[in-house]
This record gives sequence, C-alpha cells and structure tokens, in this order.
Amino acid sequence: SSNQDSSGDTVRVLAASSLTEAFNTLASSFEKLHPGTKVTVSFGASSTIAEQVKGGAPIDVVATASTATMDQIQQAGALKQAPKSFATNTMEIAVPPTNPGNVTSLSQLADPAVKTVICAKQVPCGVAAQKVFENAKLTVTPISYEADVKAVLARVVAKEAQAGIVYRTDVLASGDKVKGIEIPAAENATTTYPIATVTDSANANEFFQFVLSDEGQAVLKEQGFGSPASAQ
Amino acid sequence: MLEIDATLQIGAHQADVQLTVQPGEAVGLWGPNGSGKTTIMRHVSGLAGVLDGRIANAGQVWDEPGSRTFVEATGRYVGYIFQELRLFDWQSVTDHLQLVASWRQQSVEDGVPMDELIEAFDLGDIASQTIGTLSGGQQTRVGIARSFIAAPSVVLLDEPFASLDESTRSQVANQLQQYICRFNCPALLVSHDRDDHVAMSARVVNMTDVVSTPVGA
Amino acid sequence: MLEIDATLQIGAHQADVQLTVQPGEAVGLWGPNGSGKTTIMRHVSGLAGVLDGRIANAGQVWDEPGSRTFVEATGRYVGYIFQELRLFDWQSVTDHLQLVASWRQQSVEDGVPMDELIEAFDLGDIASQTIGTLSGGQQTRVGIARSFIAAPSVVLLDEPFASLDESTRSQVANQLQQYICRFNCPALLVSHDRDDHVAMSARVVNMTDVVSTPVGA
Amino acid sequence: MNTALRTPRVVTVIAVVALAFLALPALAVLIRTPWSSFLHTLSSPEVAQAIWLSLRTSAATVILALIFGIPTAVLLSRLTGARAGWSRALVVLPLVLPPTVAGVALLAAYGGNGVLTAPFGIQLSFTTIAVILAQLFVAMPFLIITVEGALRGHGNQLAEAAAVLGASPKAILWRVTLRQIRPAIVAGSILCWARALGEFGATITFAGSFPGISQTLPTEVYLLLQTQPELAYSVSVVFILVSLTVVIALRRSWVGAVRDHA
Amino acid sequence: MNTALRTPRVVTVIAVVALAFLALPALAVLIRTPWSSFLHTLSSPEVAQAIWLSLRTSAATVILALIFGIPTAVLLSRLTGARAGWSRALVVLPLVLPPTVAGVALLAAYGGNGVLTAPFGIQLSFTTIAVILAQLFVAMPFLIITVEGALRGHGNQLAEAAAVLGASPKAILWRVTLRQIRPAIVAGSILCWARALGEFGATITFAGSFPGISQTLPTEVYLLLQTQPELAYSVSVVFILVSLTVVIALRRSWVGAVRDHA
Ligand SMILES: Nc1ncnc2c1ncn2[C@@H]1O[C@H](COP(=O)(O)OP(=O)(O)OP(=O)(O)O)[C@@H](O)[C@H]1O
Ligand SMILES: Nc1ncnc2c1ncn2[C@@H]1O[C@H](COP(=O)(O)OP(=O)(O)OP(=O)(O)O)[C@@H](O)[C@H]1O
Ligand SMILES: [Mg+2]
Ligand SMILES: [Mg+2]
Repeated sequence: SSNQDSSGDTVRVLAASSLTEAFNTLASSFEKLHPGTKVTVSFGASSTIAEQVKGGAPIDVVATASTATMDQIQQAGALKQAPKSFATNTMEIAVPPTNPGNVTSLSQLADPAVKTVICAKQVPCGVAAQKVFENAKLTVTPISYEADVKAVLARVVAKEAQAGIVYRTDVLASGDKVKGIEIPAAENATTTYPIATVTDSANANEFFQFVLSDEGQAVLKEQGFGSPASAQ
Repeated sequence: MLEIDATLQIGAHQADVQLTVQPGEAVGLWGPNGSGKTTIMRHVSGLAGVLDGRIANAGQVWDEPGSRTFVEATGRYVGYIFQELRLFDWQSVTDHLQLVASWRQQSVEDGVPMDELIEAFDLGDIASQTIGTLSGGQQTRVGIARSFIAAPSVVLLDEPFASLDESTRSQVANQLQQYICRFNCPALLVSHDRDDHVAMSARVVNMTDVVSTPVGA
Repeated sequence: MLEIDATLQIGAHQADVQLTVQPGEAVGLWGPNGSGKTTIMRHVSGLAGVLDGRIANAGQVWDEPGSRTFVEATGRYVGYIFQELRLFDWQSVTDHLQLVASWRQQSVEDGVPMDELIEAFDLGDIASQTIGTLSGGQQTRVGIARSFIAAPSVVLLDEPFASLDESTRSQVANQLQQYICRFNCPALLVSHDRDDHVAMSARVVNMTDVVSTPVGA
Repeated sequence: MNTALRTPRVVTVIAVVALAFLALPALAVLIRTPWSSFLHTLSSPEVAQAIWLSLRTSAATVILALIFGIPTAVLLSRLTGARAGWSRALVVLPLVLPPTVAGVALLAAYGGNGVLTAPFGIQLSFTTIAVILAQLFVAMPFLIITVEGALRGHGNQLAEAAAVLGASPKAILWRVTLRQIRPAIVAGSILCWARALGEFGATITFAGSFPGISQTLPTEVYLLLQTQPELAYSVSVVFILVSLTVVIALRRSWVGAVRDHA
Repeated sequence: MNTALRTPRVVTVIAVVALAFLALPALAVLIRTPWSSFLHTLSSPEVAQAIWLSLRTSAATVILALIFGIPTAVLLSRLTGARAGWSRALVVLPLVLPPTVAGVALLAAYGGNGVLTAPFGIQLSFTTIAVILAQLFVAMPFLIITVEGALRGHGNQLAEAAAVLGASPKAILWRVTLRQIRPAIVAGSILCWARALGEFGATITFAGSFPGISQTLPTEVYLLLQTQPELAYSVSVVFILVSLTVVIALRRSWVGAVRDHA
C-alpha cells in the first residue's frame, strides 16, 4: 500500500455513516484535548470505506460497522495493526408511532399480514436481522430487503411498512417518529464496530486510543451503542 | 377566382396588395428583388396571415381578420413550388411523391396520376434516387411534380424554371399551362425572364401596380 | 490557364472530362440537367477528387492521383457561387462578408474592398439584415459578393443569375465580367439561358464535347 | 481529401485523451477481477435474474420515455418566454435531485401515503412498476433535453412545405420534424437507457429491493460490494459486456439513421 | 395560424401528463418540508459550504467536459464502421456502470494504488480534484452523445462552402459545424451539469466526504438522511431552488442561442 503518513497535525478518519453523530462528537472532543490537531472525518457505507482504503486513500484511521468489511481491509494488507472492537449495537423492532400492524412481539413478524422490511443479507443489519429470526426460530418473509438500515427506518417512518428490524441506536436517534419494541436478549443479535489505524502517525494512534478510552466510550454510550465488552 | 385585397407585412413595411386572378388564368408578377413576390405567395398559401382585408378563392374566404376567418395551409390545397424547393432530401423521388399522395388522399383521384407525372417531368431514370443527391434541375422537376398529385385550388410558381435546361424549360412551361387549364385554377408566376411569362401566356402585372403604401402610413 | 483532363465520377458513371480555360476567359457550360456541370465545378473547387488524370491551374497541379497531388479546397482560392448558395443563414450580411475576409486574410488586399462589393451588389440597405430573412435575389447577391473578397484564382458560377431581377441581372453580369478581367482568372459559367452567356461574352461549350465515356468502359 | 470534413489534429488528440480517461477505469476493474469470480457470476441464478430484470425495466423505461418524452420535447421547443423557462426548469428538476432524495420524492408523491396515490389507495412501491417509474423519473429528462436541443437546431422550412402539401400537424411532426432529428432521438434514447440501467438510489428508495421484483443489477452490485467485492466487480463487467452488446447491436439502426439522413 | 408549427392536441396532452409526473414528486417534498427547518438549513455554514463546493466543482466539470467532450463528439461523428462502434461503446461505458462501481473503477485507475497514478506517486483521491474527476467521468458522456447526435443530424453543405472560402479545418469546426448545433451544445451542457450536480455514488467512493474538500451537496444530503432526514429534505429543496435559479439564469443564453439560429 502506498499510504503516506499524513501531515503532522491532521488526523484523517474514515467512518461508517451510522457513526456520523458519534464521530463528529469524538472529533471535536479530541481536538479540544489536542489543540492544534485537526480531525476530519469522511463518512460512507462500510463497503465504500473498504474500497477506499484498498484503493490507497490517504487515511489515518478507519472505523467500520461490521467486522466483515474490516476483515477485507486487513486481508488487503492495509492495516498497521489488528483492528479492535470499540462499540456494539443490538437490534430492535421499529414500528410507526400509531403501530398500524399492532406489533407487540417478534413472533408476529412471521405473520405475512404484517408488512415487514429488513436489510439485505449482504449488509450487517441484514445479517443481524436473519440471526434474530434464527434465534427465535421464525420464518419471516419481508416485503423488501433494503440496502441499509436507514432505508428500513425510512420505510417505517413513511408507514410504507408496519415493522422493521433496525439498530437500537436508530430508534433512539429518530425520537418520536418511530416506536421501538425491544427484542429479548436471548433472541437478539449483536453487531460489532471495529476500528484500526492505517498509518503510523502518532496522532492517528492517539485518536485510535481516544475512541477506546473511557471518555470516548462515554460518547458512544450516549448515542446508544453498547460497550465492546458486551460482545460475545 | 383568387382575390387578394389585404394589408400584408412585407419585410419591415406594411403594404396594401390588390390582385385578382381568374380561374385558368396565369398572372405573372414582375418586380425587383425584395419587392414582396414571395411574401404574397406565402400569404396565399396560408403560411402567413394578412394584417387586414381579405384573401378569397373560388368564393371561399381564406383569410379575413375582420371575420376571424383563417383557413390553414393544409386546407387550402394550393400547389406551391417554392423558390428554394424544400424537398425532403432523405427520401427517394417515388417515396416523396407517395408520401404527398397519402397526405392528399381524398383528392388524389382528381390530381395527375403518378405515372403521368413521372412521364411528364422525365423522372423515370431518377425515380429511386435519393432526392439529396439529385442535380439542381432534377430537384426542380420533383418540386413541380409533387404539386399536382392532388388537384390544386391555386398554383403558385416561384421561379419554377430556375435550374431547368432549355428544352426541359419549354416542355415544363407547356405542361404547367396544360395543368392550369385542366384544373381551371388561378396561377401566380414569378420569373425574372420575360420569355417565361410569354411561354406561359401569363398576364404580366407590375409589383408597383399590385402593391401600394397603406393610406395614412 | 485552367486545365482539366481527368476521369471523374459523375453520378453512377465514370466520365472523361477535357476542358481548358484561358485566364480572363469565361467558358459557358451548356448541357441538360444532370449532365455533370455541377460535378465538374466540385472537382475544380477541391470538394471532390478526380479518379485519374489531372486538374491544374496557372501551372500549379491541383489534383493528380498519379503523383499523389491534391491541393485542398481551402488552398485553391476558387471563387465558387454555389447553385444552392450555401450562405450562413444566422449571420448578418456584413458579419458574413467579414468572416470570409478573415479566412482569406493574406489575400484580402488583392480582392475587392468590402465597400466596393456592397456598392456593386446593392447590399447597402440589407447590410445588417440576417441572411436567413433575405429574399431569394438578395441572397444570390450576397453569395456572389463574398466570392470576390479575396482575389480568386478561378471563378465558378453555377447559375448565378437564377433569382436576379432583370436590371440587376445585367448589372451583375457586367460586374462579373469586369472582375474576371481584373483578376485575369479563368471562369466557368453554368446557365440555361443563352442570353446570360452572351451577356458574359462566354465561349459556350457543349457538355457533349467536354465529357466522353472512358475508353474501355 | 475533403477539407470540410478534415478533423483538426488538436481535436483528435484531445478526443483520444478523453476516450482514454473514460475507458481506463473500466479496464482497471477488468484487470483486477479474477477470472474465477467470472465463472461464479455467470453461473449465479440471482445475478441472471437481476440482469434480466434490469434489461426488462430499462427497455420499458425507454419505450415510455419515447412515448411521453418526445411530445414534451416538442412542446418545450415551441414555447417561448417565461412559460418556456418554467417548463424547462420542471424537466431539469429530477436531474439535479440527488438520487436518494429523488426516491424520497417519489415516495411522497406516488408511495403508499403519496399525495397522488393515497386518496385512491394505490400501492405502487415494492413493485416492478415502481422500478420503472423511478427509472423514468430520473432518465426521461435526458431524452427530453436532447430532443429539444435538436428540435431548436432546425428551421421549419420543410414543415411549412409539408403543411402546404396537405400534411396534418401530426403528419408534419412524424414525417418531417422528428425525421429530421432522428440521430438526436437515437442519442437521447441511449442516454435515457443508460441512465435507467445504472439507476440505483431512487430505485432502491422507492421500489425497495426484492429479488425478481425490484432488485435490479445496480442494487445487486451494491449489495455484493458489501460482502464479496470481487464478485461485485465481475458482475459489473458482465453488466458492461451485456450493455455494450446492446449498444453495438443498436449501432446498425443508429448508423442506418445517419445514412438515410446524409 | 401556421399549421406547420401547430402542436397536435394529443402531443400537448401527453406533454402535460409527463411534466406533471416529473414535477409532482419535487412538489410533494416541498409541501412536506416544515418551514422552520428551512431557516435552520439556510443558516447552516456546513450546508452553505457544500452548496458552494457543488456549484464550483460542477462548473469546473462542465468547462472540462466542453473542452474534452466536444472534440470527442466531433471525432465520433466522423468515424464509420467498426471504429465508430467501439469508440462509441467506450463513451457509453461510464453511463452504464453503477455509480459505486464507477467510484471503485476510478480508484483502480487514478487512486493511490491506481494503474495510472501509482507509478508516479500521484494521489488524487480524497481531493477536490477527485470530485471533479468523478463528476467528469459520469457526466461527460452525456455531453458527448448529445453533441454527436446533433452533428450527425446536419449535412456538410455549409462546411464545404466554408472550405472553398478559405476556412481552415479549425475555423470550419468553430464557425460552421459547432455554430449549427449550438442549441444541442447548450442542451448537452445542461445535462452534463445536472448529472454532475447530482452525482453521489462515484464521488463519495473516489473522493470521500470531507467537508469543504469533497463533501458535495448530494453527499451532505446522504449523510443528513442518516441522522436528520427532515433536514435532508429541506437541504434538497434549497438545492433544487439553487439549481433552478441557475437554469433560469442560463435561459437567456439558451434562448439567445435559439434566436440567433432562427
Ligand atoms: N423574416 C423577415 N424579416 C425581415 N425581413 C424580411 C423577412 N422576410 C422577408 N423580408 C424582407 O421582405 C422583403 C420582401 O421579400 P420577398 O422574399 O417577398 O421578395 P421577393 O419579391 O420574392 O424577392 P426575390 O425576387 O429576390 O425573390 C425583402 O426585402 C426581404 O428582405
Ligand atoms: N451523391 C450522388 N449520388 C448519386 N448520384 C449523384 C450524386 N450526386 C450527383 N449525382 C448524379 O450525377 C449527375 C450529375 O449531377 P450534376 O449535379 O453534376 O448535374 P448538373 O449538370 O449540374 O445538372 P443541373 O443542370 O440540373 O444542375 C446527376 O444525374 C445526379 O443525379
Ligand atoms: Mg422571392
Ligand atoms: Mg447543377
């Protein structure tokens, strides 16, 4: 890989778009702690991020929403050290505030009369949704497999769907536009967010450490993410 | 009878035009370049509308702003040979004639049969050639022929002999005279060659006698 | 001296063409429609290439496949008045003349001064009008005028009088004769009116004498 | 031989640079795609299904775009003044909408709770019709603008002649006006078709993605990129080859259109 | 009055339906966007920055597309036979690539490890130049195809006349050939510009989404959709309004081009 060390006072971060709010907050906190250092974050789908790093983008730190995409990056030999998990997320059922499908539990989603949307099996939220159904021993036929979790959420907000499987953080972030229905822990699935450095720059490493630090973890918790320790 | 008694826009000016042509009669318009000969033909054919007054033919009013009458070009059945021909370059001669025939379907029976036209204007050899590749004189003959596929109510000839060779010229003049007689329709002829007017037995009128400055202009 | 001794493609056929025109001389081409008059002019102007033989002017070979010589149209300085004029409809008359002058920059000095052209072809009144809105005869005059902005090496006149009114016609014929004399260049004239050839004092040749079927064809 | 048609050297040089710029990225992908993944792609029924859906929907889009877009272009080309400005702005609108927003906009108008559809209880989203509508929304403007530009580039001398010869307004339009701009209609159709074929954001937002119903090839590729990027590349390459086959097959009619015209 | 220019009733009806279909979704978004969020949008420096970046990069793209695309169109319009087929296929290629794959392809060719850039140690990705290249890659073909279609629709009578009058090949091209198709060049530029302005997939992949550097408006909208969908809509509406202003401001030159031509 031809990734050069970026200039001393800037940390360039690539992060999954579901981390937008969390990483914007993390960036400004880090800048306050390290005056003179600037953190710029470019967001995108995890798969886009993987392509960018493999394509030789001039980047210091990378954080994705799935271990699968991070593995791709690692296999391409782009990482300076093994990635570390820094956050987790669990799934919830999102329904419109009026709950037109009268959904109260996961098992109802197996009823074809309940219009359900989930993510496609290729994206992390789809993998998680499938795992939830497996854990609950349910066969669910959704009306659409969306490309990302925000699309699932948008369907529910627009009342196009009566239920959707989304991340807990999404339900939290959308306020009163959707209602969350919890999935019992025994049936729930967890996704893990890994982070890694791409360059040897000191700043990159410091930002990496900062995300894993107590202060960084507090920011993530505020956004609804679980701590990495909770991953199986 | 074609009657023009109207105010037209000729270039930047308005002008009163008065002209009457009997059925079967050919009137030759004689006047310098830019005197409005083509402009008069555009008004008769329905491609332009008069400002005031009226144009009528065979008792039917074609254009009279006063009574809000305007018969569109399509409905006037005028046989107009344009100064710049305006053929469809991409078609073959027969395709073009057939297309025009399809547009005048209901009156094609009264027109000149296709075979007769091809014979009369010597189009046999070039019938399947693309119009865009024809020589100047060949194109002129196509332009004339297509105007008689249906029976014309009026014939407008804007320099129809321009590119025709000597023998074709007299032959076409003859043919045109015959058609005007056959369809018993009024004809207007523009040519800058006195011989052409003679060949067509046209009553020549001077543009200065036809066109006058409107009162109060 | 313009010398043509070549095999040309005329329509679907190949033909041998032999013709010599002296400097200052006008030769009138006389022949029926489709006999190849325009085709000969296209070859002289450099818009088409001969199949065999050669075309030369003033001792310079313009087209000779045998020696792989071909001077392109731009380099021949031919004054060509097209049968279909080919003006740039969107320009005003002066803009058009000025544009052509800019293309022939190096030889404009030897040409006719712009003012003289506008005077000679009576373009004063329409100098700022858009060419597309000019009458047929007005356009013809622009087409002629632009060919003399630079000194022509050969003048090609393909029915230059077609739409000109009677008085303009003789005036233009006079003017053209003067220019041919002034630039001492060979000229070819196509017209289907014998009077035009007389007016231009042209030596008329029959196309049948100029064009022959190639040996072995 | 003919100066009028000689291409200036600088034009050729610039054109070759531009062509290389456009071709290189696709070649780079091609080079980096392992052949094994090709075989995998070609044998995948899912991929075949997505390609087939894409070809069908984009063909439908082009046909609808021709039916609705050409009249629109004709109307636009004849409007003048403020009405022309506003109508053209309406047509350009879908072009500048980011694709996802276009999808959201389509939902707002024609979705389950759409302004137009909700009162009639019509449910279009999640259907193949929704895919076609999404493609039509983003791709038809390309046809309209191309055709309008060409229409404005021709005078109406021949249209006038046709009117005098007895042609109805419809016949004039069909046999003269549109005939004159045939190459531009072909060009506009190609742009429209290509845009429809590559459409992703609006389709997935409005029509969702269900295999065989709304999972078009770009959606399939996007999803494959998540887990098997190599496979995504090879699917793209297959897609490119299919598209090129169509373009080259269409070339005859295109060249035909030109020859007729010359 | 003039039959030749009369628009058949059925054409008008179809055109109005098509215009409504294209306009309604945007209107629906407009209706559903709360006014309060507008004020928020307009006062956000981030949004202003993204709009400004989008306008600058798309303008640069159109200029580059004109410089490189017109010669390419001229060359294509003069090629015949197999070479014409292949060159045109090269141009259509970027059109049918799904946007994300286009971004990956650009990375493969011009990225840090790119086929063309790596040997020279050039790093283009994640810069504003990368944004322009991505837009150029997806948008230039629209200009090329539109202009080529128009070029094929005109004969070369006037070009021949110009050659005889002493015009160089360059002058013929500039003063005659391109002058005749001016409306099509305007149309092609609008298509190219609109496509560039709405470009998202290739841009975010090749250039990333750094505020002020590569975060264009569609990227901004995408990211806002993740966090504040309402804001995303109002940003889109602002975006639409900015685009319309540009289109209507350009109308003069467009109409001018037409008037000159008539
Ligand atoms: N669209 C227009 N705008 C301005 N002037 C015009 C327009 N159309 C025609 N004219 C002018 O109107 C006048 C009459 O033109 P018209 O074509 O009727 O002349 P004409 O008698 O047919 O001449 P010619 O013998 O040269 O064919 C001319 O001076 C011409 O320049
Ligand atoms: N591109 C072409 N394809 C086929 N035939 C052609 C082509 N161009 C010209 N011809 C034919 O070549 C012949 C000579 O044409 P040319 O234009 O030289 O005739 P001309 O002597 O100028 O006739 P006119 O007096 O009618 O102008 C004609 O029969 C014409 O149909
Ligand atoms: Mg006239
Ligand atoms: Mg001729």
